[in-house]
Amino acid sequence: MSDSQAVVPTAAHEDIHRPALLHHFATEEQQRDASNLGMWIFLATEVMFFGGLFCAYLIYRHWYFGDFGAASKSINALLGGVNTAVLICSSLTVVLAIWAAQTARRGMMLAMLALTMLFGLVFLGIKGVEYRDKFDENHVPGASFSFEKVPIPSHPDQYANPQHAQIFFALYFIMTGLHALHMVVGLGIFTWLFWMAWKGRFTPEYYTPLEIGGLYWHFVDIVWIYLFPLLYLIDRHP
Amino acid sequence: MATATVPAVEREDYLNKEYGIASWLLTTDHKRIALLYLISITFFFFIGGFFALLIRLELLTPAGDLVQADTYNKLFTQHGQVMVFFFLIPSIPAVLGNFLIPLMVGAKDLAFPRINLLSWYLYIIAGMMMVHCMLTGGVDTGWTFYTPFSTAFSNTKVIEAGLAIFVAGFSSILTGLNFVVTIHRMRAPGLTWSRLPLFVWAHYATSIIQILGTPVIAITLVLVVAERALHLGIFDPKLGGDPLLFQHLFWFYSHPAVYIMILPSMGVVTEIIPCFSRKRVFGYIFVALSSIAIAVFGFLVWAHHMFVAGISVYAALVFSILSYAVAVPSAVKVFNWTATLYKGSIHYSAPMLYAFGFVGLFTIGGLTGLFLSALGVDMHVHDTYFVIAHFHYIMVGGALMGYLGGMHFWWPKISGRLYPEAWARLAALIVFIGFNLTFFPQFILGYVGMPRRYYQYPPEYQVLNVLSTAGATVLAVGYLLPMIYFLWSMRYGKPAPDNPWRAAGLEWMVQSPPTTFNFAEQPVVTWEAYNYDEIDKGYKEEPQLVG
Amino acid sequence: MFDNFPLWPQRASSMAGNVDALFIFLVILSGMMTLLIFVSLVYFAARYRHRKGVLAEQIEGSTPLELTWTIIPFGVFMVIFAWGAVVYFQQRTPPRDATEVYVVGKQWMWKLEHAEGQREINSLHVPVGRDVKLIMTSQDVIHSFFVPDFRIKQDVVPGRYTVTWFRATKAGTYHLFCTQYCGTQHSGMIGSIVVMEPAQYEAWMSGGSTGPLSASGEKMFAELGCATCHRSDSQGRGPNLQGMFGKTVLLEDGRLVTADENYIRESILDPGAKVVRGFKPVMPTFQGLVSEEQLNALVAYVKSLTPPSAPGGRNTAMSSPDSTSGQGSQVQ
Amino acid sequence: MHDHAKSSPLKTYFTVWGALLVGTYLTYKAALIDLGPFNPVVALGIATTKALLVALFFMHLKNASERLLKLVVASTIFFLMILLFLTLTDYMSRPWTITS
Repeated sequence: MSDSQAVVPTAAHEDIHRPALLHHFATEEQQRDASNLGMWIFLATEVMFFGGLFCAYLIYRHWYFGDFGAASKSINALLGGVNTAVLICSSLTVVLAIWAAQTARRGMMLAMLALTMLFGLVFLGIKGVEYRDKFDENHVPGASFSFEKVPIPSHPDQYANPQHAQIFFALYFIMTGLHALHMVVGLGIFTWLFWMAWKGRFTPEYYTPLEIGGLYWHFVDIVWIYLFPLLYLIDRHP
Repeated sequence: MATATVPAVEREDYLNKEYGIASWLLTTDHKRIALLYLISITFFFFIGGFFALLIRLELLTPAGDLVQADTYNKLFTQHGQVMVFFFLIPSIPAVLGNFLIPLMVGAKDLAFPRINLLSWYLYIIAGMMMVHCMLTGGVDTGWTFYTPFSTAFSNTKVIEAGLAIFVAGFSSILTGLNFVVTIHRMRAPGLTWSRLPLFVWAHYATSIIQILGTPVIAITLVLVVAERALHLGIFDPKLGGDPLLFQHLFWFYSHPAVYIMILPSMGVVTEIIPCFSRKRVFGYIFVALSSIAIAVFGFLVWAHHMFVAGISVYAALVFSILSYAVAVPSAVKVFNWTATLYKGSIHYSAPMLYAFGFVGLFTIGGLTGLFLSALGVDMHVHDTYFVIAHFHYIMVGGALMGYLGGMHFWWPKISGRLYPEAWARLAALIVFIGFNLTFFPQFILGYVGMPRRYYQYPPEYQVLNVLSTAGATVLAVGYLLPMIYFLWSMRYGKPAPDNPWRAAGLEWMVQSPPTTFNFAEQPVVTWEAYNYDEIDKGYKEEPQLVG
Repeated sequence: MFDNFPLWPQRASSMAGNVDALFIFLVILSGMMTLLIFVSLVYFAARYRHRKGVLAEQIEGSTPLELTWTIIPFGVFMVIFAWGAVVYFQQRTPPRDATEVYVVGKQWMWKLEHAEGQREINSLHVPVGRDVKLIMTSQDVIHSFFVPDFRIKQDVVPGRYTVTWFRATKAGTYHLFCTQYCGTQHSGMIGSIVVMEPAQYEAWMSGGSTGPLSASGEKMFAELGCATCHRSDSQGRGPNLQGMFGKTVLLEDGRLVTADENYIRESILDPGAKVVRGFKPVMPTFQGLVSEEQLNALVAYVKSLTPPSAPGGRNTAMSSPDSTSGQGSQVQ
Repeated sequence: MHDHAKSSPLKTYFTVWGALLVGTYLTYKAALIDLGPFNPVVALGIATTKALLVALFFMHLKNASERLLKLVVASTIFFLMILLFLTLTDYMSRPWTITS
């Protein structure tokens, strides 16, 4: 296994002023590698966190495929698609912000961070519209849930079982809801990053927080890349 | 006796560097955080132990006479929840691991000291939620939260308990994350993977489970809470959900969680046995890799908790055969520990007695696991006292024995004081006897048919239950003793030399107790792990251990 | 040993010996292993205790030894696995002609109904030597049906049937326990299995029946209007149910399913889920309209429908001439 | 992980961005065609490709100087698959569902 071990600090090291270096690390390199690995491992945790939901989804989609199709068809796939594109654009602005930090383009870095947050807000806005539609249609699981006489896409002569459709919507709301929660957390992180960038904390030598925050943002993007076809596009074909 | 001269002038160390509440509650020193954990898990251990005693007292007679049925149900539920989530899972990793891993790898601290503190605060928040839940009515679902009982039928505080465990889970995840990054990134120069103490290997394996398993129980509990609050149908058969899906997701974490409890204990024992045998550990690489193998295989066996739950016969076969796969590395460890003793120079110091106890009890616990993964026998003993006995042999006989052994072994390093050796040996003996008296009768009780979680039982099971309750009383004494003499030693104990056992490992090369940043200068490792031959040759006089 | 100090459960079913044999094998095996480890620990600890001037002899390890104690245990484990699997298989495959008893668990009692119509609460009367198949479901939480002296246990899950079986070999009264925690009175959800000599059993059976379960099922079948579509010819809007039970059914979407108790149950409660090929999904759901007991009666009725050509009428368990033989006899 | 890859990361970033948008469009279009059992296969195939693109190029996994990060990712996927597939061994081999 290849990892970096601590390096014995030399006198030369000690002389350099290193504002971002925490006391218990020997070098910036070590500190940066540690943060990077820490984030990746945290993302591993996140994968398993969503993994439990994907597992439940898989089982019930297998059992209640027709009902899932009917329920999925009632969600606005266009909005979902647009949201996918919005998140992809935000991922691009994140890498551009990091590139700007690497190449000392402060203005561009600030602009890209702001754009990322803007895309994030647009995503949440569209999500809100979707949720409102579902609320209006009484598709929110619970006491007022109603999914009567909705035909199954592949068997139009059959109606979906409302209970099974409710399981779909429960998974839909929990999965997209947790994803949206991650977006909100991401927006918080990026607000902080923007503030750090504004104060000039990032240099071509030190932009670790930007990288770490970026990893998180991209991960949230990847989750959505799977959620989109799994939730919006079941049994869509005519 | 005098292995090292203890300086007359008090040295600065992590304990006396600063005083005051804030210097503890806002500390990022891994050693102070370890002590914060020590105090908090000890608190929960005695709560859980108190519940256990009430359970045993209730079972003294066949009739339900001491407490109400509902109270009894809450007692065993919260005994399980407190002991599993608030004592055993954090015990060795968060106390000994936290204290020792940076020392063992030659680092000044864990990779993320502030996250380490955050993890303790999450634990405390979760613990307070749990205590609040207990004080305001408690929860009666069994620690397993099986649906649909937990989601639709129990009228106790399931949501609060679920959220408490959810939060505690994140504490555990962050500890594991911190360990993995520390072990990968912070090792001293020269400290290659093949020179790493096996304690560190064991914690690395534990961390893998914490990182990859815990999030699954977290999301499962979110689903249980949502199901209970909103009746979504995901786990409710009345609404088309499958209660077995809950069991799959629950055990995906909760089986590997057993290895979160036992692996660190194995790590402790692997430090103690070479030290008191004055020998290199037998088959270093096999012991190291068996830790990883246990962590990985541990994820493949969860549905052996569901053989009679209604899974398909095919799935039962798959999970039964995989369960035996995880038994192999456990057996390898036991054989290697035993072989390490061969031709050693064995000292019967208190930590070693705990280690002997561990190996013996873990052997019995592990072997009875073979009974439970044999489909035909599990059909009979599943959910009986046989299972209770089996997992207490692993978790109490194994994990807790290792924890106590580790506490004794490293207490001089942690506190800078020596505990009274004679008392410690006595306590080890009492624990061993009390434990066996408590839990061995339960194997028989299980095979003759007494189901678990029974508040009253047919009279023919009484004699075995009385034996068990008697043992529990002895066991309680065995657990109280170390707490008393550890506390006593903090004030009256003899000051500990830096290396009272002449043990190998970087943690013994720093002063006792260590300074805040552990090492004055970056250590460089040029020796193999457990180089007891070199250590003992290095001493001119007869190797003499304290105690 | 003593009445209040049993060391071994009674061996009162055909399965008990099989489970005990494996258990005893495991006790001996693990006893030997425990002994080996304990004796080595004690011997090494005594033989190699610290002596002045004697240093430990360093041994780094031995790969052949490591391989030995990896491979041999693995081999032994595979034997245990295979043996355990065989016993499990026997327990999971009830003999075809077993007498059927429908079990419904609820907080906190067992409701049992014989195919012949006798209903019991918290007790089950069975004759010695007859295969009894239990078709079980729960109307609230998960329970578990456990008879220690028979060595059988099976969780009883709401929303579906689980099945277990036994053949009692000794007259007597045996504990029936619920072993899946189910709430306040979990430990009160106990009952007894009364095993009687066949003659006594016949005497017991002759009283108190309201007619076979399948007959009440037939009545419901008519009352609920099932017969208008499920006709005994090929003209109905629903499939002809005669002789359907146990057959493989081709579904509308091309899947094949076995028409077992769970399939009948699902088809009554969620008719659209698995529609037989050639039929339209026109059947309404009976979810919420039938209780678990009524559902059992309907299932028993559908099962009793043999093809018209077969002589002997309804194949209730009562009329099967020799229900102790068949598949069960191989389990000795 | 510095320098050599730095010649024109912008070009890579924009190419990947374009590919991701095209992938999204293809996912949508493919869902409208009846491919039988291959609909979910295609959808997940495209999603996985997109996820890989993000991980390799945006999250710089491709340039990561060491194999450790790749090992973290691979083992995470491995354990996720264990969760999904071992659960499926039960569900795919039992014919019944839940009805009450």
